[in-house]
Amino acid sequence: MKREKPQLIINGRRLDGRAPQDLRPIKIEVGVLKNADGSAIVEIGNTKVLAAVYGPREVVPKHQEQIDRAIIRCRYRMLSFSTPGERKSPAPSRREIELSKVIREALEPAILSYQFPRTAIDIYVEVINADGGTRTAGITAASLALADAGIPMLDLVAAVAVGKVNGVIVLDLNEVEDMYGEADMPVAAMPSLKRITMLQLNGVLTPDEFRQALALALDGINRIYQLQKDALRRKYVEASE
Amino acid sequence: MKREKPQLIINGRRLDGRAPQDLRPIKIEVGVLKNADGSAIVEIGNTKVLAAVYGPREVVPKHQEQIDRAIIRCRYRMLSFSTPGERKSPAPSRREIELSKVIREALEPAILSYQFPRTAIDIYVEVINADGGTRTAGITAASLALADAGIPMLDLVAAVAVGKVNGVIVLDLNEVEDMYGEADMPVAAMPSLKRITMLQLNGVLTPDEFRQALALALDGINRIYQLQKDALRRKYVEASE
Amino acid sequence: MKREKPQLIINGRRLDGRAPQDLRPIKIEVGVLKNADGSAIVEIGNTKVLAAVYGPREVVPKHQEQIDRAIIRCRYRMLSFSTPGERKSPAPSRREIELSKVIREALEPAILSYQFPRTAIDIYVEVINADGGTRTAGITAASLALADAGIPMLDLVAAVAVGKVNGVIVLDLNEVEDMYGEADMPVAAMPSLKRITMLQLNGVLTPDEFRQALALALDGINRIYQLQKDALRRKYVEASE
Amino acid sequence: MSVTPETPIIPKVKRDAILNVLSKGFHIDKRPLYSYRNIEIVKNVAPNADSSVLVKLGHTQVLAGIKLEIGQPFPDNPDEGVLIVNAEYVPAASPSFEPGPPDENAIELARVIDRSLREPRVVALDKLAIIPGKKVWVIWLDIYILDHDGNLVDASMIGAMLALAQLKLPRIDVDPNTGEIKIDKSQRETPLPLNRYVATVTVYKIEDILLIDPTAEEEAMATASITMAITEEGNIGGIQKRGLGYFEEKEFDRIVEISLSKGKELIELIKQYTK
Amino acid sequence: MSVTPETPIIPKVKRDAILNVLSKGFHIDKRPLYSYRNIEIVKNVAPNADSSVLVKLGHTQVLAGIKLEIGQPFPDNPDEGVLIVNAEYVPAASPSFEPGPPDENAIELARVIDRSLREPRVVALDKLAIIPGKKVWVIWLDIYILDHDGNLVDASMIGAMLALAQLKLPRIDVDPNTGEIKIDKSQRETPLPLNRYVATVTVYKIEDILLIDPTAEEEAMATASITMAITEEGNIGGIQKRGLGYFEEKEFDRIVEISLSKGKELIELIKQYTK
Amino acid sequence: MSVTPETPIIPKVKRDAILNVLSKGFHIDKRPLYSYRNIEIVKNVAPNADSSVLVKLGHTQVLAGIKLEIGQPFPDNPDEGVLIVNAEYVPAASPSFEPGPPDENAIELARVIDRSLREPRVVALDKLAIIPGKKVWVIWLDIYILDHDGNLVDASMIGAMLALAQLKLPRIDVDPNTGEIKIDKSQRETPLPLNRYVATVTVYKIEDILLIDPTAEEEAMATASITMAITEEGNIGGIQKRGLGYFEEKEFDRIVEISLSKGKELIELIKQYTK
Repeated sequence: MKREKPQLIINGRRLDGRAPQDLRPIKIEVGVLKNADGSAIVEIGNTKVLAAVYGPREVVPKHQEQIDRAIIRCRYRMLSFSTPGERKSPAPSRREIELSKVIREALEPAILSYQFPRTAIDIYVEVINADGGTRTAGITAASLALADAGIPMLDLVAAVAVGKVNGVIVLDLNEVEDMYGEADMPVAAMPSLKRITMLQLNGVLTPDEFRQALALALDGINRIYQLQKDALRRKYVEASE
Repeated sequence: MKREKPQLIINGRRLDGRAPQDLRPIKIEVGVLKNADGSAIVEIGNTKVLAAVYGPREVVPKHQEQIDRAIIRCRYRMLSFSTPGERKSPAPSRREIELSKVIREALEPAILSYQFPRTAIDIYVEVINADGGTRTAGITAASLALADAGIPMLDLVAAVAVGKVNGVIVLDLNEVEDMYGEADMPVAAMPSLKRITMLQLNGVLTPDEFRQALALALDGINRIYQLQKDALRRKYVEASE
Repeated sequence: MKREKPQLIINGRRLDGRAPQDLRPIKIEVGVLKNADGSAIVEIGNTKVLAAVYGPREVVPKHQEQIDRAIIRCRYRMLSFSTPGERKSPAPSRREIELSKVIREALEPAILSYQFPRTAIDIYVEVINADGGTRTAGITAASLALADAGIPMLDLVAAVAVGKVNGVIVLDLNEVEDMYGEADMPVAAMPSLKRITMLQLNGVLTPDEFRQALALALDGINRIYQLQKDALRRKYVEASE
Repeated sequence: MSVTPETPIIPKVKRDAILNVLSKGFHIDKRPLYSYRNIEIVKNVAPNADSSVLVKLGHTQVLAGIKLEIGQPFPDNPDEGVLIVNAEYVPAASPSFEPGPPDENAIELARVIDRSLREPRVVALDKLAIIPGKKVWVIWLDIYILDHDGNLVDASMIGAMLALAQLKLPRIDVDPNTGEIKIDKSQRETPLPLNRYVATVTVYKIEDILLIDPTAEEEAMATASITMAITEEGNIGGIQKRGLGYFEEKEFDRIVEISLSKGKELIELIKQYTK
Repeated sequence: MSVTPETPIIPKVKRDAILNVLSKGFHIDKRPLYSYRNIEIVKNVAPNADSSVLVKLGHTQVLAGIKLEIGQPFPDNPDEGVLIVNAEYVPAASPSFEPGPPDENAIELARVIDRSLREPRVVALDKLAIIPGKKVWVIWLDIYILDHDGNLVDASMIGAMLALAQLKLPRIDVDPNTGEIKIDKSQRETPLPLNRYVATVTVYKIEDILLIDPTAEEEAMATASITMAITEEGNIGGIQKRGLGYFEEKEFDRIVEISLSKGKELIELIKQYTK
Repeated sequence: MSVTPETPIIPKVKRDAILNVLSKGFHIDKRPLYSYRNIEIVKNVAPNADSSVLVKLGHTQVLAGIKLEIGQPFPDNPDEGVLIVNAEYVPAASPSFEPGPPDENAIELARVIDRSLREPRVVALDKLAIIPGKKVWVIWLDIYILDHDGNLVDASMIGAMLALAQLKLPRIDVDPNTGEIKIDKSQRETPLPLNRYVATVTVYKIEDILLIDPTAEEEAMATASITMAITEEGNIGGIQKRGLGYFEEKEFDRIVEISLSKGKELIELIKQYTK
């Protein structure tokens, strides 16, 4: 977090006009690619993330295979022009390597991997435009792409970040709030099972603020969950028309 | 192509004294290495290229194997001191990666790959000195190395570049003509079958110029083809003496 | 070797007070890691090297396997903060790649590799602090780690460098003597069999100086050999107490 | 090493069916052999890019985006801006694409697009010097193949051309004292100076049949292809033959004819979308 | 690609035995579930480092070392020093670690340590500028896992914290004419300026049991873990959930409680060793 | 990781036959054990190099070439030029060589050549400063093994030595105002200043037999080798033992004797070719 903190909340409103507990506008589309077994695009504010899933399929290289379960492979990646500022180098950054793991581990608890021994389920998360919340949008999109691919899951996984900005706990940080805020806490959960599958905190919170932030995140996750289900229903209805 | 175009043709003659339709002096030697199954050196003007072939041999790594044919593997590479100017970094450049593919695809149509299932034929093209036309000299040399290795082919492949220099269509560009000319068009063909296996154009030609250039290239290819056959005959005769 | 040679021997004594034929103080500990099959730390002066051994174990990747013997795999590496001056990049340097080979070849003649076909014996040499003689300390430590792992050997391998400093042949060069001396000659041997398994020379010696240096090295190696045996005995006694 | 790719296995029944349709002059989706699929353009898909466009050519999807930076010119062209083209086959785009740095196919694609822009001088690089010899505009053009249903080069070239044509240069201020240059991306006025439009037309060969814009299924049956970059003026600004097969000398008249006519068509289309 | 790791196979008998002990409130080595193993600290193990420390947490061994250099600040923080954290799982440390560049586990470890230092502003980076905007202290903190017997994050954080707390800045002389800066490492006076101490506490979950500081054997049975960085002041300065499993919402009160109390304990310990 | 190489399989009949010949004091090609094969030198094979030479030692072929650049000196030797030696085993040279960056064998070869040149100060690097402390000659010496029929080190060293001895420095002009240095490669006058000539002699051990210059077939039977760099003055300027085997203490008198005598021979030969 940087030192110079611009005023990000004025008269109880954030710079983009939202109240602290508001999500940004969300647009979800499922089944956007022809070749992938499953795919989805999630837009939340100016953040736009594409997720694609292949599998269960044969494991290459073979030595990665596990005899009792499907392996999950996941890559999170930012396209070179997706970020503000200079062109991002296409070489995987340490951040991208970490987030690929974090996203995989956010999804693993939901996937019924033991139904598909000796196979791989590949998840590709491509960030098309980054304006805060790309990992959480990526998880939300990837879980839909898994559903679109027909992979059995205990529940969808939905995700959103909460944070602390000018001393206020707020939902769904955008890039400016993430950069100049005091804390950023991305959370993922299987909403109907109340299981938290991802939790990170960058920044400092008191124990009380942490509890408050976690509650707000779960509330936001429930709202996103409804949109996920709508999007799947929409695709199903369209397909069966 | 650069903007400052020096006068490259004066009184119908090129800077090295050639007429537009002239090839540079060519020297071909077949069977120049002990270990390789086949090898050849082609010198054309100051360009000097060594090609070596191993195979058909076992495929390592095994997963590259194809059950119904031999795979062709090809690497085109410039030695670090082969170019004018600074030392060339030994890391494969994007140009070298592209040309490895282009040379492979120039040779593939000639090789009877289906006679050797589950094997590999490896072609190494090493540019010792680069003065224009290294890819075409590489194809000419590689096709001889394949013949020297006893790999059955429909025909030899011979190659040469044509181009446009000071508005004139010329055969067999050297480095200066390539650098300052208006267009450079390398062509490879199986001469006796009139099949074109490689064609690239860097630069701009009118449709008429293109047809004229292609005809001149095929004429040059036929002349090189004769020299290839002479070189093979020479080696065969020497060997049987 | 650098040109400015400071006075390194004054009144027959080296800068650290040693006579030419003196070793630095040596501390050896065997069995310092829980997970490794064998391990040892060797300190000689301010040089400190950790060696760990795993094996004989299954060979991954499988294609490295040899049907009639164990393969030895060895990596010599300097930790990023182990050297004087700037932080060492963690990418393997050409020096580290060479020394990994040199250390492996110093140990190979002692290991009864043919008793364990189709397996691998892995040796990791980690330089914790570098003050001259890291490769020789690494060999001394690795041979103890092999013994600690129960790998059968013809003999232990012990190693030390000799050199020429201000015209004098000296034993066990430290960093300053290595840097400013006229020659540095690391030697490894199986002491009881009088077999020399490693020999390098950086610098210039007359044939006579070479013979003198080699003799001094073998003398030092014998002294280190006694310390190796003591350390093993100590561990064995402690373990059986 | 460049390695012979695995040949996709096409069942004989299907192969014969496709050949049958093609021999009647139609694609398997009923288009005539020399007509492109429906082209859909979505502009500004990545607002953080200086220019971006999504091209859908049938089910093929290509995302082209540009980042502008200020950098140094190449020493041999000190007074010109710099254009750098990269391409990547995103693993989402096909079950056969793998994650990792661009392979030879992606590198070849990028280099063919690069030459098709560079040789006919599409971008007026000579107008992109800021401080001649020292500071120039650097255009990073990145092409991502998102969904592969055939004919990637032509789709990529449409994306590249549109991304360039849409690009507006941001305002820059050169501090006269320090010489430092600041970009103000909130202000964009000047369109990128272009000399001409170019399109590529790739002619594929399946058995003896020449055709354009195949689907992935058709493309898998092609033995070779030839890409021609066609300029507004009707010239050929670049050629690349690809594939394990060959072309016969006599086929070139037809190839040039098709390329010139379809190239003109594509350029018209690109110009319409540019407005 | 991040790939599901191989699950270590634990025989059912052993598994049951461990669960039985854990369910009674004890680790397999008889400690209570919420107590750390014995911690041993060896200072200055690598004299060529500017600071170094070996941490033994039970049989887990971690070596942390620092190299100081003078370098350029990051453009967005021109007046601050630079802290760079790297971690490596040395192949000596476990039969399952392989030589090579840091994998995702090592990268995640380094980034968790980095954030646990950076977000609570442990190091007063604002006091590490030498020539503001141009020359600052660069702290390279490297963490090597030498022996893996569980709970690597907490052990690494103790090592990182101690290596920083022990570090004394060498004297520097700035040549007023050339502006060149010379470091005189023989003279060390000023301790590195720190704002506060921080420790991480990692809570692991085995079936429904929460515990800290597992051995490698226990850790292999955990489905998930959550690391909290705890500051001197009792705040949470970073969180990272890891593993294939999940936590339930209701478990968090307990996790926070454990982390705060054990974090305080560890900070006391670190402070003692710093004296 | 350095890994035990695969041992080439030599049929027992052949092995016995070779041993039989060797034990009589001859190579399989009928030379005495301590004589080199025929050496053929082709100069200036790569005119774009600043110096190049092809060395044929029997069927072994090594191509050595030099590129000169102007660059910065090493900080610890500000007044000296820079010599950088690289080596590559071209995959054309042997069925067992693979394409890719230099492996440990190529790196060791390059480093042995480098030390054999550097330690006896073959090149007078102190005469290669252009602007002391700032600009010096950088000599890139690249060695390519084109055909491997044994004894690569000695062949490479002959190539390295000849490439250096043939090299003429191009004229340079230092612009007094800008300080820019221009190389005029069309004008070459000054030979590279050398202090002395050096050759390496590699003694191989097959069973108990010592020999030099083996063919690849013989070399595959050697358990160890020792390379000694011999200077004009008869000193030893570098040593490297290689291979899975060992030497006995008592063998060294003989090894030194052979190396001194054959080294002298090779230096004579190199000098002849230099004229």
